[in-house]
Amino acid sequence: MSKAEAKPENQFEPKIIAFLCNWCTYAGADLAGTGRKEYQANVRIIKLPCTGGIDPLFLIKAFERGADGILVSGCHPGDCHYNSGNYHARRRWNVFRPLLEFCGINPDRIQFSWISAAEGGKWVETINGIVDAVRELGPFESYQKLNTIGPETSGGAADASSETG
Amino acid sequence: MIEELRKKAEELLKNGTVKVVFGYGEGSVPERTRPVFITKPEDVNKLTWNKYCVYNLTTYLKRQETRKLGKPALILKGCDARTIIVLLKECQIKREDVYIIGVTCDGVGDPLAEKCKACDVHTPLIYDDLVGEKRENKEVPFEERYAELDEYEKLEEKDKWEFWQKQFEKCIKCYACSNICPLCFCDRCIVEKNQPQWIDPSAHPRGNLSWNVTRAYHLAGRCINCEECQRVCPVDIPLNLLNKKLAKEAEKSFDYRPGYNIDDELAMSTYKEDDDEDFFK
Amino acid sequence: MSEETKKTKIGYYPGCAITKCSTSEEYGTSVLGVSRVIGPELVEIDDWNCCGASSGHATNHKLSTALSVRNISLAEKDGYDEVLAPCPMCSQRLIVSQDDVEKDEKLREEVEDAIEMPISNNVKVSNYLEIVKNYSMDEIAEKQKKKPEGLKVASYYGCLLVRPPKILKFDDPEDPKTMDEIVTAIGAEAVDWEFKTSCCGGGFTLSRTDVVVKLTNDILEGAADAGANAIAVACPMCHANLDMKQNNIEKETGRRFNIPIVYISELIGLALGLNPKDLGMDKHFIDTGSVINAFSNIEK
Amino acid sequence: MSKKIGVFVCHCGTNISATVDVEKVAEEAKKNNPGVSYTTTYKYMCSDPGQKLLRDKIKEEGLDGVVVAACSPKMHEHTFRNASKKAGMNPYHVEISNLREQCSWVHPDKPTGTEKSVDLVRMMTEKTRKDKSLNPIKVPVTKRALVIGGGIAGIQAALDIADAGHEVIMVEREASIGGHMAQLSETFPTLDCSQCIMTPKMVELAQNENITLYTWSEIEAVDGYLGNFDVKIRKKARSVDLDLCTGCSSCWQVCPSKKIKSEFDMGLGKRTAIYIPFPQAIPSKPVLDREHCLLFKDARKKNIPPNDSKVCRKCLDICPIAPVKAIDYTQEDEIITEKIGAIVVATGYKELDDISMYGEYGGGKYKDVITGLQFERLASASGPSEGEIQRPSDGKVPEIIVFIQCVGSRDPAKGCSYCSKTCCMYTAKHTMLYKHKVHHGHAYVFYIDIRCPGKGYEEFSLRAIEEEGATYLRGRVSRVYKKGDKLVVLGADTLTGSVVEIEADMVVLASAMKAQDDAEKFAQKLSIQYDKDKFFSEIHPKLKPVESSSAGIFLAGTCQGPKDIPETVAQAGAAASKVLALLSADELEREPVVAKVDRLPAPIFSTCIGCFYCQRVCPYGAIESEDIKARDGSTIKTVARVNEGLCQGCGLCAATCRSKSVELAGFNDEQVYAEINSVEFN
Repeated sequence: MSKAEAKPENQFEPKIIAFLCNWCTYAGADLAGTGRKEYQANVRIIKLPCTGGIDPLFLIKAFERGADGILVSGCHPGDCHYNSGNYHARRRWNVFRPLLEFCGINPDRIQFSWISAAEGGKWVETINGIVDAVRELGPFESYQKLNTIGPETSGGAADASSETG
Repeated sequence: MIEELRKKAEELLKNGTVKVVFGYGEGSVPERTRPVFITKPEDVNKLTWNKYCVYNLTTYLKRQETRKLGKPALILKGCDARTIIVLLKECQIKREDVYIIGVTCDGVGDPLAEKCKACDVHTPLIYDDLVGEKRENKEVPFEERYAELDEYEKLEEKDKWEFWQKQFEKCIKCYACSNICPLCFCDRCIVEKNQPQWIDPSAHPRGNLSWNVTRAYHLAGRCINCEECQRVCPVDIPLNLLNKKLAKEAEKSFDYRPGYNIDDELAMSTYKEDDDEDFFK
Repeated sequence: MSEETKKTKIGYYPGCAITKCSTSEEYGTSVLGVSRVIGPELVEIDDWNCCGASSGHATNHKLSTALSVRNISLAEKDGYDEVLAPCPMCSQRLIVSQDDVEKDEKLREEVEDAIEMPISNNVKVSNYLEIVKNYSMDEIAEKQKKKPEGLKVASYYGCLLVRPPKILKFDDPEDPKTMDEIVTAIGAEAVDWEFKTSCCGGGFTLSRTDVVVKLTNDILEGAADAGANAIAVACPMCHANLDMKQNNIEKETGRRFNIPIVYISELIGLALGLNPKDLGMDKHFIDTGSVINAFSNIEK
Repeated sequence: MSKKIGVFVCHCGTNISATVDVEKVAEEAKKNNPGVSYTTTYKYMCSDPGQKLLRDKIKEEGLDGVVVAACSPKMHEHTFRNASKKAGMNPYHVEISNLREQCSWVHPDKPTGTEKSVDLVRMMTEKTRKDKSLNPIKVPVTKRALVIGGGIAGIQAALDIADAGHEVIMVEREASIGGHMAQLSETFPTLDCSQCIMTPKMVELAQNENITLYTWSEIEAVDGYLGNFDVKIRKKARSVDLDLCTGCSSCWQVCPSKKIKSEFDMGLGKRTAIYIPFPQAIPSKPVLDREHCLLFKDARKKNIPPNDSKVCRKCLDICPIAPVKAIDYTQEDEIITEKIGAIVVATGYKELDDISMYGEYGGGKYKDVITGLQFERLASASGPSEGEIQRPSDGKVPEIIVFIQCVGSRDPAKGCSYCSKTCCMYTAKHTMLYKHKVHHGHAYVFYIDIRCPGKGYEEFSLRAIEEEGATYLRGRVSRVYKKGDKLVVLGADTLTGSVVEIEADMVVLASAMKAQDDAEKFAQKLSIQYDKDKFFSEIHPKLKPVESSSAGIFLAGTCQGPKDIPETVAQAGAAASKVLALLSADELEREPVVAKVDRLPAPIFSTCIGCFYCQRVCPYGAIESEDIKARDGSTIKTVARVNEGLCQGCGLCAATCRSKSVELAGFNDEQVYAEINSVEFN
């Protein structure tokens, strides 16, 4: 089935940023490609060596920039290339996720998964799942609106890092 | 008790055990106290102790100007003394470099401070000397300790968002919260890092959210609930709610409470293979 | 009531086997008789019911759990934080049920609905050996009036006191020692033997007599070979099998053991100088005279 | 100055270009992006002409950053980085946009795929802008190996490395090398005598000029990293000067303490206080057991130096060496330091000896309930009974013998769920050895499964049953108890559904291989990981079976998990070959993807505040503490520092650091920030 063909007019297309570990989930996404498994095109991948290297600031920044949803995915527990990176990551999300939820951010906008290098199928399901879920929630306007209200700033996030010459 | 404190301070200064005593002195009005730094034995009469001694004096351990005074003795309540355990674990002080005059405490503030309502450290867990009659540190049930959060946790997602936006909107990025916090001891706060600028330093709603969330997150598994950040906030953002929420999650998920046991691994620098992962897909 | 004795007031759960006018009445009588001398004070739980053993837990888990737990909730309502169930079938059922409801939130809710009382896990259920060991060892030494001469006792624990070990957490499940310590404390010799926790055949006493005869024969033989002249028990079921089956064994094998089977509470009672009749020692199949006569007054 | 970035979009034949408009991708890459100074598309970027194109354009256009939009970086990142290097550009300025696996193969709709591709290229362009030049880390290599443990694994590894011409230092904590294999009687499935094949290897090792042997020595500390370890070795006081001693045996013959349980004979035989563990010991020179020696006992009691005690000096008196005797009561532990390039850990196992945890089997209670290794000693011609199977209690030859398998293994109730792997085979061997020695005897074996995964193993097991007449009963034993001088074994035969009762003379527990008692502490000393059963962990169970979690430290033999002799020898050979590969180079090159804690000019020195969370989370022990000193030598502040030799580049430290004072090269803060920031949202 081709999602693209079934796409209704003016359907909201959420932007999802996925933070993946190099060894498991990134390779799993590659495997989905090798297997020509079709999935929705809303995801943009940022590759890091390990989920343990993902600072929660990355996620805040992604929302700030306008992401509608975020996926964090790495090796299954016990399979971490660096032995314990994903365990430490899991600790972080154990406190960070409830904090965001407490501040009124829908937990479905920020999802976590373990996807191994062999789970191309699971990658496809996960992406379709989060895209559908976030599409259901609609654009993350409340956060995106923060960019436009309040006093104008000299160095907005959008151009904070771009060099001009 | 005040006499006992003064005597102790005098003794420590006289015999050279410490160079300075961090304590509480009388404030401009009777309902206030202020921190005092006694360096001469003859000044010990400036020390006082009453229910208005709400501050956590351990914050002066991170400041250059007070550090310069030499080895301190600190007058610490049970809650404040928890900070010491965290600071020791995080290599910010050495045990032999501080002298702790623990005071037993039945609660401070008028009305009683929120932090005192579910206190289980009436007698400090770590001290060199104890002033005041020893109290039993009765365990307070989990639910009771975090009862303050209930009404906020119950809010609808939309209402939560609105509540916090209204709060964060007020933030003027004065950083009093992190200045007063004894555990915000970085030389360069993340908000001061400008290459890249993760957190917008201007008082803009976008950066305000990032700042307040990050400040709280950086205290996860560390905050000892002294409520100082909230007390000093000039625009009355209930910051401690965020800290408390994280403390609750850390305790629920990792069975960890900072500042209770020097032998416990710091929650955010360790893991268990069977840590909760229900939220993983 | 002094502060100290108040502390050691314990809810007493007799259960069907040892309550008044039941088959093993002498166990209950001796337990209560002994406690009147050396404490702790035992007060029968008001309105207690079946513990849910036998047919109960073999057929309906929820029912048996509810039956069990109700007794504990009653005890808590009466203000006890510890309950003695001298019959190990009862103590085991009560403890296992406590464990079941602790581990199964749904079951807990169902049971709470059924018994119409809240369940808390604050009540500790103890068997008789625990109670003696935890509360009365010093008192025994203090109030002992008689001492046995030449009495060699094999302490027989059976299965229910120690199993399942993960839940009961009582003594070493392979080589328990508590009863031996009590036996030694009253001055008898605790023989080292091999069958402390072997099965006596339990509930098969009527349906599979052949099996029970074999099993009890092994136990009696083990005790006899180890030189015991009495076997101490703390379970009505063990007592019944060992005491009653000696005649059957003689018919099958021709060997007559004639070993008296006594409750540990009866032994303590004798040591305290209580009247054997009051301890129910005339109610046994195998004559207990040799045990009674082994005790004589301590010369002071 | 802004970078000049070139974007090369690959068609991958039609793999990409069929569903992605590559021309548009190239065009968009340039649009509104002043940094991109050159774009092109090409049929196959990874082909030789494709790589040439890349090289040429880097030179012609003066590019200092490259984005190749092609297949997964796992395929050709290396290829394109190499090509750039050849063109004189630092290879770490090359980034790959994964258009094939992430777009063209999974999004058949061309506009959709193209739009996403444009995004992906922009993300990588922004990252490339922030790329920094990195240079491979070069680590010099000390060409000397350390082998810890002198059992068959250690001996094999040491010989393999030494034969290739490298120096080897072997450290063995017992008085002799040989390990458990020297204790075995015969070996399965060939039944050849263990000592006959083991002792020549021990001699070979002792005579190898490349090998330095330290027996009665232990590892005190291991510092440093791959290629450059500093190893402290504690040479325990032996009370015997190995250079002087000739091993003449006079001393242990006169020693009056003759009733000490022999460890080598698993407590079944006796030894003296000054002793060699077994006749073929290497070195065949004694050690004085100070715990049991009368002289030392007396000295301890009186609290005087041992040399002042006069209770017994027989060994010293009889020592024929002159003018200086070989025995020295005043000897003390000595710590030596060796520089080492690579380490083989071959510390072996310990047999489950606390069989009292199996009270139901009479373990620890009855003398005639023994362990597998004890049976080995009974069956060994050099053992305490000279090879005759005798009951320890009364020396009677057992006529009925019961073997119980899976003792301390496959038993989650006792906290040991793993299979000890060798017990099925050694029990089959035991039944045969028994049958060969006691012809009229009968052996019973209680088993859960018979596991024979090895060449000739299945046949060997069947031989035990079919030819040698052992009765195998599938079921567990519930109890062993004493009846007269017999041991009654109660068990179940689950295949016939019946209860079995055997009156045996002796019971042998097939006790499991366990990790050494101090495995945990030892692992921490070496910063290697261990599993739930305290066996050391290999870094990948399939593809890196001899590598520990620390680079340069390899595992051999049963310290990594239960295994038999052939498997141990094979693993030792594998570990040796890994060591040889390391020692073959003068310098090691490592990917520069490592973390770094910032350093700044005074008075800040570093933004690191020294909370050492990074040290706590680092899986490799790569974070050290550094004192920043003032001129007068006083410490200004203590901060973290990354040891590049140990860092594996996971970035855990960077994400843990609250002040972001640690960054990971190749994935530094600015790079990640640029990537996040460059995602275009509408």
